Amino acid sequence: MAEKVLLKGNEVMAEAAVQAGCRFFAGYPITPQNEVPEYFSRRLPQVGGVFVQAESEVAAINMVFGAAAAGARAMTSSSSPGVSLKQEGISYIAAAELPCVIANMQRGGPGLGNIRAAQGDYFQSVKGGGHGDYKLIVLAPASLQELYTLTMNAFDWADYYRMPVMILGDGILAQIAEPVELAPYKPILEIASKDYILNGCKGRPSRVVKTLVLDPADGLIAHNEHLQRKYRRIAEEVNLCEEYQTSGAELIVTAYGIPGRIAKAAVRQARKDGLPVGMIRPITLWPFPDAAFAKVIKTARQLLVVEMSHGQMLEDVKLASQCALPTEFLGKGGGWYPTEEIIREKIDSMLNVSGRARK
Amino acid sequence: MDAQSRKMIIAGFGGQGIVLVGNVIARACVIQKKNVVGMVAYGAEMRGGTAYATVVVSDEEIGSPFVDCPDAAIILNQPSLEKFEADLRPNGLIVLNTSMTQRPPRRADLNRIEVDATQIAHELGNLRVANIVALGAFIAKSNLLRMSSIEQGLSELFSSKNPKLIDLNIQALHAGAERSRFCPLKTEQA
Amino acid sequence: MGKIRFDVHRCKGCGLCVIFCPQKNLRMSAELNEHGHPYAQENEPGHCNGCGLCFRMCPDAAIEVDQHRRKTQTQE
Amino acid sequence: MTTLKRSTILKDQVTHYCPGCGHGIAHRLVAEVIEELDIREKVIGTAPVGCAVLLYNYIDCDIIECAHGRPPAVATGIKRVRPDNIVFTYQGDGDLAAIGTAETIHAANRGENITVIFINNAIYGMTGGQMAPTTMLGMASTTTPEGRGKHGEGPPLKVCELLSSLQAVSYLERVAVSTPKDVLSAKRAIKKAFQKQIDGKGFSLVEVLSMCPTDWKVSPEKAVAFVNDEMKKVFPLGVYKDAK
Repeated sequence: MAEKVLLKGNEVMAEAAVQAGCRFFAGYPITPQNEVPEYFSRRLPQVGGVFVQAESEVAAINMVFGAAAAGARAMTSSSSPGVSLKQEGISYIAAAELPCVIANMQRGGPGLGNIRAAQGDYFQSVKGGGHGDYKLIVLAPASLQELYTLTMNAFDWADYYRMPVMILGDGILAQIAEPVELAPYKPILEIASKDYILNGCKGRPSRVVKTLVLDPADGLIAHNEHLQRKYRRIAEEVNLCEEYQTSGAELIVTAYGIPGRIAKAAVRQARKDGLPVGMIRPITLWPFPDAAFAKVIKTARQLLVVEMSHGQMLEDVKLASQCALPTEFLGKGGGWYPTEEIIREKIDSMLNVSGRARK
Repeated sequence: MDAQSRKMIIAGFGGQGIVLVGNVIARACVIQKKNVVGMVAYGAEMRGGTAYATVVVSDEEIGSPFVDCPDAAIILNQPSLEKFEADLRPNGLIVLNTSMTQRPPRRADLNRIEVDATQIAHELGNLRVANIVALGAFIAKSNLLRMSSIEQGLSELFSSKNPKLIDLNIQALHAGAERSRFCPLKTEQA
Repeated sequence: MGKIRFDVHRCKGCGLCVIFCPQKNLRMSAELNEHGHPYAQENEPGHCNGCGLCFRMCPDAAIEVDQHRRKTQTQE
Repeated sequence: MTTLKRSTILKDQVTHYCPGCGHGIAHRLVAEVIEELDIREKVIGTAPVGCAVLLYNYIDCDIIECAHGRPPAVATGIKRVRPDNIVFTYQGDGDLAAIGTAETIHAANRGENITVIFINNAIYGMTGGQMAPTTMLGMASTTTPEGRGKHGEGPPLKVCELLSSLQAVSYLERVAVSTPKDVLSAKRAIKKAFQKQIDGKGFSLVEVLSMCPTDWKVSPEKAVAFVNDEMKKVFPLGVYKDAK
């Protein structure tokens, strides 16, 4: 195993992006992701890349739009209120089928909320966010090593499918420091040369990048159908989750990101104590790992969803499990986080284990 | 402090080098190939009052990065003692900088290390190394990490920042180890 | 002297060329083009002096002018 | 013999603009400048939201259509990635001076090496004649039926004057397309603005006072008179900045 270095989540993500060939970053400071623009501002000039501190989140995402159209691997990052501002640009980039990576290190909302970690932007991330029928590939790492790898993969998926990819972390993922092996970038897909970019029409007909579709009259319908076909294909091809101790589990706990790793520790301890518990931790939130849930509804009896929100992924879990099992929820928004103990208590109560039986 | 204990908090006022102590502990963990998650209280909380960092160390995969109920606390000033004493788990370990704290812990169920960290730092000629003096006391009396790993972590950290400070910090570390007093919990019932 | 040609198909009949023709040699047609606009035409073919002001003012790039004069005010 | 004819950079396409609209003249001038500077193969343009959204149907070079007001940000992204390309934005008054004011000011303030062609016709064209940030005091629009007021709506925003205080701006000129002489000046200004970018001098902007007969509800003839008699009083023509 290669040597590990100690870095903050925000820095790990930025370094992974640089390793993956990201050469343009535009952003605007917002806690708790400030180390991201700071890191890029130091690092990108070293590799011939460009960092721009934009005047607003709106400008930042539109700079990324331009950079992506010009052919660069481009990225922006923010935290919840800032990502709301970026939604306009994200819709345009999705419509124009340009690649880019957007990170959201979620904080407490709604409104200005607070700067503590939260998961209130799940719906915004996986169900749209901006206007129109579009999807983003949404990635939810639970550790910094996973953040490192997924950030690299994000650029590959963005280029391969020509679409924005979102890294949905939270303030804790952004702020913790963990040892990470900075493995060299290896593309996971073969990326075709970018024959759609704008670089001046030397020796070729001029190109247009646009999202307004007036002609023919049904052109926008056709464009939407094209996008939907692409999304269906992605749903088959990109689908990641961590399944832990699901075999023989009567109760499946599910959580993503930081609560995912907390839930895993609780499940591990419960298993040590002999309880029939397993876990599914979605890693891609869109596409949602439906298959993993379709499988466990045949063997498990109950589901528990844990989120740092008032239940957003909960709805996708119910859809994926076809509401076949009683599903309970543990979660709050605004900066609350679950502890291993509180998840364990919930597991015990759902399995009707008394304090005595645990011992 | 036994090897199982693995969640800790380092607290003081801003400028006492709280983040640095967390960073050195985390680096030592990397050197010893342990899993570690470090975190600094971020945002508005950093300014004024107490600053704190948390570290979770484990040989297993780490679940929660949060430290609600620490096994150990390095307390560098009085407000931090007020704020965090109650959170420690029973039988936990508290390291007190007696130069900056006005009383012993109220709780009777804690192991205690006392070190006159700021005074010792003053004698060493740099008040800023009080944090490392306290760290030395902690490392010497707990068996969580090897002193040599901490030394290596300090060297790594300062070699890029200011190599001239490496010797002073290692001196502070050992001074803390030597001039601290361990007051174990009296376990009558044991 | 000059020679003016109109792309009748492009003309929208705004009349800016008519207004700015110093010779007052342009007018709008009585008929409409395929898009339903009247279009510019010369009052008296052959009276164009090639100044090119109509070309300059035409928003629809519907006018071409041959300039036979040695020195013109429109060339840059 | 010389022949004045349609620039080869203009596509063989009848525009969707109303009769007498100044956009057609401005498009033609941009095309002629690109042709004369021989930069077509290097040019990347941005189209705004507004009447000129279909710019790519008329000008034959690489073009990206942007969200309303965002062309200076998009152009920033393009130019920073491809500094050897020539990047211009073509924007109306709503795009540049209302919804995109921040993008405009900050691209200018960064000295972004791009060229901005700003069409000021004092009205919202595409949406049907509502007040623009540059609508003049007393001028009626569908959202100021009694005329724009000094209080409430505020006086019109003067973009060249506003930007002229920014140190990193290289070139600012206000021109018009309402007389043949103005059209010639406008072309010279646009050419100079592109040349500034070619020479790496930084942000250049040409404000073009332009006619909107339809939404002003006047004939094309009265529209040019309105620019010449009214608009030029409020928006004086001239060079507002020409940094060495």
